[in-house]
Amino acid sequence: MISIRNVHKSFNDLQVLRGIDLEVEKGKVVVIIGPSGSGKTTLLRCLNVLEIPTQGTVSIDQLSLSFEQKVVKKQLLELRRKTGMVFQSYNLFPHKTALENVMEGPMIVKGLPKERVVSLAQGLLEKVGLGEKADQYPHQLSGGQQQRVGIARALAMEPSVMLFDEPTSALDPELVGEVLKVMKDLAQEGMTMVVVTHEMKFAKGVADEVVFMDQGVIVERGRPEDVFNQPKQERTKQFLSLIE
Amino acid sequence: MISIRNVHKSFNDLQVLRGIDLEVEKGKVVVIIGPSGSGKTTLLRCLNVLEIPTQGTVSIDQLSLSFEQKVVKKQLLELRRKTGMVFQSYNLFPHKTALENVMEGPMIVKGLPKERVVSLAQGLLEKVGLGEKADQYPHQLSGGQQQRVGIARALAMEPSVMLFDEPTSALDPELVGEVLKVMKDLAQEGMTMVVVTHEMKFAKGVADEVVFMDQGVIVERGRPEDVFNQPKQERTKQFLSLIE
Amino acid sequence: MAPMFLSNFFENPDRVIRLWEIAQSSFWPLLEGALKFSIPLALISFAIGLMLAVLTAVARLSGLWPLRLLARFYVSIIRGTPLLVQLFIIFYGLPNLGIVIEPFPSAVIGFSLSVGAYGSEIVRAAILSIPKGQWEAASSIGMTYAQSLRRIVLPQAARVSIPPLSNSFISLVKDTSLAAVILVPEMFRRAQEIAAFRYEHLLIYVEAALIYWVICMILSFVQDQIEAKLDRYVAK
Amino acid sequence: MAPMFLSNFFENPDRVIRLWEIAQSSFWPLLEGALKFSIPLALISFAIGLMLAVLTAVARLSGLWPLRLLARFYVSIIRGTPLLVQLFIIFYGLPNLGIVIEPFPSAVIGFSLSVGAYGSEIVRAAILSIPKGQWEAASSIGMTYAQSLRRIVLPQAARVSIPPLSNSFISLVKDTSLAAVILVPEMFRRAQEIAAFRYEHLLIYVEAALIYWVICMILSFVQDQIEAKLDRYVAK
Amino acid sequence: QDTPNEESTGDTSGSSENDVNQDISENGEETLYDKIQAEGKLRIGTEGTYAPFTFHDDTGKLTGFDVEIAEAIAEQLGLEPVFMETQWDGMFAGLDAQRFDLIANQVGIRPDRQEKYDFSDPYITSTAVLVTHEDNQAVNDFEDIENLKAAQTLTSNLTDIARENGAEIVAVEGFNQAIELLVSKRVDITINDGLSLLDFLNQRPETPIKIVAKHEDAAYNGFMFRKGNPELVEAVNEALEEIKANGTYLEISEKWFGTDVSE
Ligand SMILES: Nc1ncnc2c1ncn2[C@@H]1O[C@H](COP(=O)(O)OP(=O)(O)OP(=O)(O)O)[C@@H](O)[C@H]1O
Ligand SMILES: Nc1ncnc2c1ncn2[C@@H]1O[C@H](COP(=O)(O)OP(=O)(O)OP(=O)(O)O)[C@@H](O)[C@H]1O
Ligand SMILES: [Mg+2]
Ligand SMILES: [Mg+2]
Repeated sequence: MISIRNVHKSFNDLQVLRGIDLEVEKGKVVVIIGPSGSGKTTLLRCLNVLEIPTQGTVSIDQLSLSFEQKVVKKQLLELRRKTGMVFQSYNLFPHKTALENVMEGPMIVKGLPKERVVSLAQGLLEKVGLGEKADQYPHQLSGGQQQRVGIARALAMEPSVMLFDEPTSALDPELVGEVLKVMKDLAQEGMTMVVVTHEMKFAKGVADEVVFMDQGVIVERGRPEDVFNQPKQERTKQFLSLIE
Repeated sequence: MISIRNVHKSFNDLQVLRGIDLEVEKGKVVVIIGPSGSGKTTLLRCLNVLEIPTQGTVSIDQLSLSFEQKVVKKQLLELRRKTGMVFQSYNLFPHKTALENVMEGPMIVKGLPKERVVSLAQGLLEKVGLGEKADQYPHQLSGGQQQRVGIARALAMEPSVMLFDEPTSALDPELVGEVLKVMKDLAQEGMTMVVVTHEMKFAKGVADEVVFMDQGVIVERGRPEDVFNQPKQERTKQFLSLIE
Repeated sequence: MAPMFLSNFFENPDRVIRLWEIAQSSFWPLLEGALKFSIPLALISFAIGLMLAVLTAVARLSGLWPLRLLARFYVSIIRGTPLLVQLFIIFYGLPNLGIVIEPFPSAVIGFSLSVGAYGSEIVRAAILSIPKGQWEAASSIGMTYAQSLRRIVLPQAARVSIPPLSNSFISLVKDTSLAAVILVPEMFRRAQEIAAFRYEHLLIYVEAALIYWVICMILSFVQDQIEAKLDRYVAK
Repeated sequence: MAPMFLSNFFENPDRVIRLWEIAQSSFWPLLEGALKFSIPLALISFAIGLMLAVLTAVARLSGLWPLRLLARFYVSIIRGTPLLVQLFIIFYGLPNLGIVIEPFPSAVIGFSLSVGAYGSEIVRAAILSIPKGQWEAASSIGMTYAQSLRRIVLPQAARVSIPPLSNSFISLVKDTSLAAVILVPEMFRRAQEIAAFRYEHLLIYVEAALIYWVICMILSFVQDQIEAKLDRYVAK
Repeated sequence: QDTPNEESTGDTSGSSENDVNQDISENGEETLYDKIQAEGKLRIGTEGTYAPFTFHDDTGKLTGFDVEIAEAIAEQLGLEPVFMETQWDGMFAGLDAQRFDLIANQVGIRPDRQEKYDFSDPYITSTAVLVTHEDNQAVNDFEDIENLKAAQTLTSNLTDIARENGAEIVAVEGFNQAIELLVSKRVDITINDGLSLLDFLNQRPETPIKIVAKHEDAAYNGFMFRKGNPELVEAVNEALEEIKANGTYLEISEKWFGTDVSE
């Protein structure tokens, strides 16, 4: 369903991704872990082509883009619209209410009529447990609430895959749970998800596959119980000991 | 050694601290936990009088300040100089190198001669494992390194007590360890410390006492094994279940 | 040589009375100059200039280097040379090329170009001050560059740029006095006319300055209102 | 009527040659006016004005309301009234009170007050833009308010305020042309003098504008250098 | 208050794509004067801030000696006078840029100006007076001003007189500035137009200045034109003759100065 082949990404001289291959089947949850600077965020950003890979192929559903030659802008947009992204720092639009944040995509990008979008957005806010907060501005919400609005905003575009980049690491510890719960529910509903996170409990409980990245390559991958309990690679062991 | 009696603090109408009593003996480590907004940061800031309590008494060593009446600025400064503060967001001075950050206090506040301060600062940087990084600017250091410079900067003033406000919660997970190690070493050397943190392992391993705060009061306190394993209060139980 | 009051009041009460009369009789003509010319000129030029400013700022940030270069050149020329000379060129220079523009439109052109250049730097800085995450969030829900700019970035940049822009506007109100040189009878020109007849330059200039001051205070007040309104979505 | 070249060169080569001669012969006097008066005036006023600006900004942020009010009033008056009128009052008004100041010092006073007022808003904004954490970190190592300000906040605020301050400086260079009205023989005054004898106002004003432009470009270049230097402690 | 500034509808560009500075083409088809006649409007540049020659009165109306003479001439020519007001430098630039057809602003007829511009016959003779501060006892005549500071506008016969007598020139932009400098004792003297000084002292009798001497040489002021329009100059000269002959001139002269200022 999602397939990345031999993706490379450099910034000037810095090679950040050095040949990544990854398949994610429909309805599966993949968790990516790895030290800071290993390229996790960059990989997610290549998946939704916020960053254009220097080399390689990215396919989602039927649409496949090869980055060996220059790509057409329109195709980029098309690929991007198949993904929904949730950011570490929420990145809500501060000048719009929770409801308007969720409405923005369907209304402006898809051009759906306003009434339909309002009920769609209201529904999504209820789904993430924030039906009451529709008219609040982001600064009036707690971090966990903001992040849940962020999830609703991404869902509003009905993406084929949801990408999460450390969605809970900016949150106060007692707020982490409410966001993870929404993500768990999504996974149970069959959403395809790629999640960068250091929440081990989530990874162990929800992930179908765990991928450990370091220095721009995938060092180890497998079922969560295997990777966490019997890591094969030295680097994986070392990393797991640091974060436990 | 340190003693807080009946400390209240309000911001306009908002009562943030509602009668806090706390004693910390010389060489002991107290860990404060509690949900976001419970007043942990405010308590620390009252201890080093960055925030002036609306009511109550704060004593460190022989110096005791009562906030029933207006206090003299000079006494505030004196009390403050007995404490060293380490911030969640490091707050290094970005226009000064690591060494200069550490030198600033002894040189400007204490007025010590430059040569002596250089060697003092260099020694402290070595103590936190950053002897090599003396001439780097903060933006050239990782988060963990910045936080260690922050600790060295506070130590340079030779405080009677060190205050830590979530010193690792802005750090990438694999960098948390290096900061906790420096703090553990300090505790072993007999430094008096008050630490707000959610790092359970640190609390369990290092703390002499754990204090659980909620809504501006101390709900429960005791030895770490007691508070974590057999909390007496319902609120404590609930909070511990959220962050585990 | 006006504020003789201080030293001369007791020696020369007649003169003080005369000055007071002059100040009174010149008040309405000055105010009329302000209301009919200075303020409309400032308002119109600012509105046009602001559009120019946004266009120029976007051009400066665009990926096309000829556009960037053009915008840069425009800003450099306008900011690098005195407004008075620019007005001179538009009004007295362009006719040499067969382009003859009336005084008021000439002034509008000159002031708009000026606001456009100075304003573009303000708008550009404001756009750059919006966190990259906002662009990314907009892109991530599928918005194009233009959509992100219009719906997400510019509205936030507007809030940031109000204080410096209102500075520019206040400067503009005072700069309209330069329009006298190209035959626009704005307030300062009126002051000169009255002063020439009454021979009380300082008195009348001070009076004009006070009127400018009141206008600027009103503008500052309006600015505060707008800021407060836009602050509704920002934490206190 | 200068840029006749375009339409008239073939019809009227004599006139073009005459214009060229005038342009040449006026270049040195203009440059002299710039080097001996405009630029020194701008530099001295800016230096003094900057000190005033910092003092005023600190006063605006101080806990003492009379100080705040005074600073506010000063800024409001200076920003609310035209610089020309201010110069007029200093030079032609103060003698009524027995205070007679020479042209150049009068100009320095006028421009410094102006830089001080506009600059104070810039410096104030820059100080406010420094994160509260910096103040707290400084306090936490025992620094007093004054020490925190001098050692920690102002150095960082300096970096933030360079772009807007250099804008002010560039404006100041052009505004020195107003000193003509109080007899300072700066560049624009020279241009007027030459034009008055040669009757080629547009030509000579354009020439003066080009010199201003070159000066401003040099200043912008210097600004870039300073910014780059101060950026050494900021992430790229 | 209705200074007819905005009425300058004369778009001269229509007939002159190429020959910008010359109002007659080589073939001598249509002269500036023809054009003026066709439009019926005479566009006159003036400062509007130089009493009593060209200034705004209590009601805000543009008036003064030069203004009324120009009006009388326009009437004589069957044209509607359109006054356009600007500063001294703008006046010259405006004439060059064909925004006006002539300037009526007490412009002295001087050889250096005649190199670039044409003048009408003089319509006023002005006399120079030497003015000092009341307290000044040292200056009694033109020979006393050597090495003294004289406030003078940049180009005028008055400045020449000051210079010839060895004064140090402090250049000012106008009459009023010269008086201000004199009163604040920043300069020692000014040599200025006798008529405007009389008007000033009439308005501000308490001003601490005094006239100490009159210059015997008279200076002539005329209307100023772009070069190359002999027909217009000729027509204005004829009209000037005419209003002198029919008494209009004398009437205006006496209204403003109580005497005939043509000689
Ligand atoms: N736009 C960019 N320009 C230059 N270098 C970049 C850019 N984005 C990322 N990098 C570099 O690429 C490397 C990988 O960054 P990336 O953000 O993908 O790491 P990460 O695994 O997400 O780390 P973290 O856990 O800290 O978020 C880092 O060295 C980073 O400095
Ligand atoms: N300067 C201030 N002005 C007004 N209210 C404040 C101020 N500082 C703190 N508060 C309020 O006081 C309450 C307690 O804040 P405090 O920062 O002490 O909580 P905390 O326990 O440190 O929380 P966290 O875990 O999020 O850091 C919060 O409701 C906060 O909004
Ligand atoms: Mg990342
Ligand atoms: Mg806190």
